[in-house]
Amino acid sequence: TGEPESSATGGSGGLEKSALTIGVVAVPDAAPIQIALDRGFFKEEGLDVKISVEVGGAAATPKLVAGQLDAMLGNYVALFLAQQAGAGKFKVVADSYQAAPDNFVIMAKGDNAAINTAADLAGKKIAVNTLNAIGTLAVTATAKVAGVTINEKEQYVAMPLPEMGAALETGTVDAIWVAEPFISANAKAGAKKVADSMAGPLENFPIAGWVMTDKFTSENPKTVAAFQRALAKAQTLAASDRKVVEEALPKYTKIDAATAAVIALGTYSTSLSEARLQRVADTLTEYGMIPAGFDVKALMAPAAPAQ
Amino acid sequence: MASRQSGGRHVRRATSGVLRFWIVPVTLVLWELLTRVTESPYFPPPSRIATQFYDMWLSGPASQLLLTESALDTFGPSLGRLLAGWTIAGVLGIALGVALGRIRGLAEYTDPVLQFLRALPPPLLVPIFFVLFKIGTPTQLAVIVFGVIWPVLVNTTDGVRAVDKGFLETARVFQFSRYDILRRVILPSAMPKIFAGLRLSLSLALILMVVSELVGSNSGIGYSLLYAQQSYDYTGVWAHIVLLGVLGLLFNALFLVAEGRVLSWHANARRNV
Amino acid sequence: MLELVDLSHTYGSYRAIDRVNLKVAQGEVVCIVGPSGCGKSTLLRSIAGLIKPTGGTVLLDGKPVAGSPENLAVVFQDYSRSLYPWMSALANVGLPLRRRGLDKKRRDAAAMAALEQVGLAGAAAKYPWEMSGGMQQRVSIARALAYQPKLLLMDEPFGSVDAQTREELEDLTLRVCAHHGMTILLITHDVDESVYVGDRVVVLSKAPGTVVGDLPVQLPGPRDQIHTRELEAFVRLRAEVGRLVRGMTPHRNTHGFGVETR
Amino acid sequence: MLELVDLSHTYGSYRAIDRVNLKVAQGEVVCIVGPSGCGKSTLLRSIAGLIKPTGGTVLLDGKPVAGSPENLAVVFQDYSRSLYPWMSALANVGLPLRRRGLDKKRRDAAAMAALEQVGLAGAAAKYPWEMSGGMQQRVSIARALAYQPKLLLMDEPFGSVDAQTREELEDLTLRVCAHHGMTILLITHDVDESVYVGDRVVVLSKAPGTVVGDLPVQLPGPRDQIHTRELEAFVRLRAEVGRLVRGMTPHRNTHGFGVETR
Amino acid sequence: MPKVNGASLLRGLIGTAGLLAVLEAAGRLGAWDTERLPLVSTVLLRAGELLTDPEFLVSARSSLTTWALALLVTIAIAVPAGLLLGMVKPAEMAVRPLIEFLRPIPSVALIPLVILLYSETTHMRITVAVYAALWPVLINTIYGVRDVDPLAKETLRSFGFGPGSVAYRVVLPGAAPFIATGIRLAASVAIVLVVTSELIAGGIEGVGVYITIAQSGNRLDLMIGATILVGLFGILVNALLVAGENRLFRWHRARAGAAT
Ligand SMILES: Nc1ncnc2c1ncn2[C@@H]1O[C@H](COP(=O)(O)OP(=O)(O)OP(=O)(O)O)[C@@H](O)[C@H]1O
Ligand SMILES: Nc1ncnc2c1ncn2[C@@H]1O[C@H](COP(=O)(O)OP(=O)(O)OP(=O)(O)O)[C@@H](O)[C@H]1O
Ligand SMILES: [Mg+2]
Ligand SMILES: [Mg+2]
Repeated sequence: TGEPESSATGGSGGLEKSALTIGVVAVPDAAPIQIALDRGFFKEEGLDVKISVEVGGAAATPKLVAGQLDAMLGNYVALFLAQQAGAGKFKVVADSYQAAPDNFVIMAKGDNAAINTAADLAGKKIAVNTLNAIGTLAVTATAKVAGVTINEKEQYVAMPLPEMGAALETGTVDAIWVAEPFISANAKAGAKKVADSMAGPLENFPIAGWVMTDKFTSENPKTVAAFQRALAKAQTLAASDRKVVEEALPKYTKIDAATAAVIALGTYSTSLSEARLQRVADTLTEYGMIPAGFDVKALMAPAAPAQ
Repeated sequence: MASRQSGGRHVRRATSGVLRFWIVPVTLVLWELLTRVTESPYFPPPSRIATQFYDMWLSGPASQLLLTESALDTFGPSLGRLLAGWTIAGVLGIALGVALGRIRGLAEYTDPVLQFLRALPPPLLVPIFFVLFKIGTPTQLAVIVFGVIWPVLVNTTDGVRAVDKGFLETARVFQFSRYDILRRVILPSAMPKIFAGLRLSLSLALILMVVSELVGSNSGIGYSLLYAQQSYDYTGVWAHIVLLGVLGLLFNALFLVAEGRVLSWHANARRNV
Repeated sequence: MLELVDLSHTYGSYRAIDRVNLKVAQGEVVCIVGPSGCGKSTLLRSIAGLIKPTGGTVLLDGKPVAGSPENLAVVFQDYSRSLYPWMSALANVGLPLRRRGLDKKRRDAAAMAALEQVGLAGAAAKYPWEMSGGMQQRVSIARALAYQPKLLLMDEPFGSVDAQTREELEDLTLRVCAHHGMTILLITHDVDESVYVGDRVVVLSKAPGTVVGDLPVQLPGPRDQIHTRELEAFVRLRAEVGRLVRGMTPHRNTHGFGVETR
Repeated sequence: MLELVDLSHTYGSYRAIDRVNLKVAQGEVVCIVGPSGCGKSTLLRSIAGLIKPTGGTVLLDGKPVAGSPENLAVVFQDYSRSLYPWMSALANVGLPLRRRGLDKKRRDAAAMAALEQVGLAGAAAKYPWEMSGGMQQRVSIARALAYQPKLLLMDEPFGSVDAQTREELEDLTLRVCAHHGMTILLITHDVDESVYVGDRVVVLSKAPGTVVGDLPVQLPGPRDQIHTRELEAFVRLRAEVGRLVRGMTPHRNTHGFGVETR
Repeated sequence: MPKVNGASLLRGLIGTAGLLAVLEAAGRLGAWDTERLPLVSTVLLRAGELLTDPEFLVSARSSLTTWALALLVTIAIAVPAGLLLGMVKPAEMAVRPLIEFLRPIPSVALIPLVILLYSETTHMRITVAVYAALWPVLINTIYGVRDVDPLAKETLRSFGFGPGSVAYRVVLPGAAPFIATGIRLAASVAIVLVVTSELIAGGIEGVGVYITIAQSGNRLDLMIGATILVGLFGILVNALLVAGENRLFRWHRARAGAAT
């Protein structure tokens, strides 16, 4: 959105485009953008940034391609699959978030004696928020470590996070894969943790990064650089001070301050590394989600020149 | 003489068939050309969609009418729920619509609630249905019924209210029983409008079938569509779109046959001779 | 059997009939004549319980009626809107007979007989929209006669048929009515007809309609289209009714309507 | 001006009119009479181009017509259905005048004048459903007259009004017609009326209708409701037309209809 | 269309209040888990609060604008098309396969594809809403056109009016009650689809976006509160449309038998 503005407003000299619409999913991963907005990092770079709330990576990708979004916070699994499917040519302009323990948890009904560990997931119905994304990958990997092979088409059921509790309660599904604040909410309602899906093979797994189209990055190098610089400051702040994140969360989500103070947060990254992206590609290949030989380099945008 | 006549009729029927469906090949050719020129991965050419369609669903054995296992597994439950949902919505919608149209007090007491419900997006109701109806199929049926009942209800209510005064006065004067008034005066007279509603809701039922399978389901056409969508399999998505369109065509054709029978008086009475 | 006491009706602020008083005895045939728009149909609809008169009462066998009286049949002026287009002529005529508790076969037989009587045996399977105006009107008459009501209200029932058919229908109505002891209220524009058919002719004034004449018709013997109409009493009565109606026609002095021609 | 050559029409397999031949000269008033259901309305609708006759041709000024002829007005038998319920009487009458390229003011004035002529000046603002049957019929007549067509087709136009209004409308029609040189085809059930109004009376047989009589009406001087009807020529013609129509009525021998009464 | 007056309004309120009371009681008596589905009173309270929440109001205004535009576009397309298809039988026969093919395609399947056609989110939303709202108006218009009394059309034709005039002066008003029913259906379908497209495709503003955000915090009360306001808007729109119909179609009501 927004008509391209040729002249820059800030002092950074000739941005190709200064008004940006950034798509984010309302989860903790996106905190840096709110921080950057609040602290005026974008303004300093002459950028006028608007947040567009997205439901998920698969839905936001076409918007990026069509130009309704200039950048988005994309989860890597969805992004790699989209790139692989030829749904567009994308660039990761910055890394954002990686998993920490207990970020994403597999839960079951508290009084369900049949499911206690990941090994009990054989043949069970498991709710995830999106098919073919980080959720299915995490659950499949966790189960595999426990010696169980998940039949993706039979066992995974897609549903929005808030509805999973009721589905668990009524027996529509046997297990759910949830993040905060739903972990706390379900625990309160009597669900028990079965496994941390971000342990073992997925420990510290890269979750999300800031994505633009190849076309946009090549046509607007200065804008991209300005965006990267502003974001980098925010990422650093988020990585170093949990309080900053806790303050930002209630502003773009409905996670209240009290919840924000206690939930398990992942790690905010401060730099983009090809090795980390390669790890995502390797894992996806291992689970048959993309063929071997996926070109990670094609996804890498040049890092921002220091100002 | 007789045979020549019937031969002529065959020819005429064949030409009218051609005239009727000319738009199909024309659209297909245009579509193919357009997609081949633009070459967008999101808009594959229809020939490719057809191939995938065939591979997924139509390459089965002749004993299964060429349907593949996956087609049988996917279509069966979905279409079952669709027809069940549509039937329930049709019966409920007509019954409620007649009651609302004829019983003034009832309409006044319930109108706001109904108008309220009508404006609620079904996707937002799914969580509520989840809590109220528990598990799978009942929830899905509830979603379908809730989504498709409105055209029938609104059209029936309006149709029943609009019965010509002359017709009703005749019924009153001759003291028809309530049943006869309903069965032989009100319903036939409102039938054109009721059928408009039923026809609208039939294709809506296909849509709601898909919507109901997007959440909390791991089978059916809706799930299969979601899976294709979330795997960035755009040709697959299009195959589903085509499938829904073809099913819609099919249902509509059957529906029009039924309507032709019930409403033949109407078509003839309204024809300019 | 039927009594109207000070019957009035006002549409919005327009007064259509004004304190009409009328008594009709069991078995009587009363014809109502009056200028166009004087409230005849309004009167009939009030009796049939189709509109709630804004003043006065309708008594039937001494009891005030609310809603449509039992055992009533009506032939509407707008016959085309009172036949159901989704039913054949036979079904239209047979429908009210369901109230009589007849099974389908007997209903069809009775309906067929009635259609035959109005000369439509060949059109029983036709739908209303396949019939000419006069045929539709006759179906409507057949429906009323087949029902054998105690009270029959007819609003210009013979307006759309040729003279001969009209005479035959008049006779048919009188015959059926006498046979079953029906009471008839018949609205007509034809002064001749009113005198020929009626035991009494009631003349309404221009709108708002009130009763300005109530003439008993005393003609000797069974009526007959040719001889009755030649009777001196008939001619005299006809002239009298004609004078009364003419005196009441509104147009003459108000709009200069038709002035040139006379 | 108007010529029908072997005009036939068949509904499905039902033959309604059968090779009707008729010539009507410019300015002539031709009345058509015939038994109910004999195909009079069908004939009229064929001429108006509303149904495509299955056989024969309609020639207007020597040219075959397809569709509705120019400069035509029709008063339909089912007048209540031909008025638009969403328009007042004035608007209904004024609507066709748009074809005449008049602006709103002139249209309203012309419509109002026509309504006045039929005695409905006071009802101009009423909607059709607020009017009595006779009033609706008069609106329909006013609409046709206001349009001042060259050819006017009328299907039992005076059936729903009282005798006096009927006479006035007859005279009005003749007057307006003579003034504008209209040609009129008028269907009626009233033999008296056909002789009084027509320059010629055409008698149709029972269905399928064919022409069985075509009688020129030669009456002296301007017509007048009282004197004309007393003329010996009038009485003789009336009797002749009556005989022709009666001879053609189908019911007598086929269904035993009305046998008892005579 | 019952006439709207004080008494009928009151009855509507009584009916609504009664239902709400029953639901509240059911919730309190434990008919469902109030953790998962809040009490009616809680939700109503939230809905009330939302009306003063500037964040929600901005979203509501955006959705409203989108809805109004979508409804206008729908009417502008569907009514003329319906008139044409209803009056010209060969045209209807020719495009029927296309229409029947397109009608059952769900917007959820189309949204990702429609997104690609627009660089403006609002345009995408309008397209999605129009796509779904079109059909009720179109189908009802076609049926309405067929229901017009042929004699009414013949009358005008006999006066020498062409097909255009007949369409405009007789068919349109004659079919108007049917069309109005279609528009009333379309109005709520458009509400549903504007919100759905916001829910599915996200965006900067919109009630659906607000609900997505509420979802992120597991705030069922806010989600349902916003949903309730959507429904209330539906009541309002319907009431306005019915009032409009009552004014416009007095003739239609007069000819129709009143409800008993
Ligand atoms: N639409 C139709 N379909 C089939 N048959 C029809 C149709 N319209 C008329 N008919 C038949 O054609 C015949 C002639 O009808 P038409 O309306 O022309 O008669 P008419 O002379 O005008 O009679 P009336 O004086 O009663 O109005 C009738 O027997 C009627 O049943
Ligand atoms: N629904 C209505 N609303 C308003 N006015 C009406 C309504 N129905 C009838 N009227 C008026 O009441 C008066 C009497 O109408 P009514 O139909 O009773 O006349 P009528 O005597 O039957 O006339 P006709 O012989 O022409 O049928 C007329 O002036 C008419 O305009
Ligand atoms: Mg009357
Ligand atoms: Mg006729």
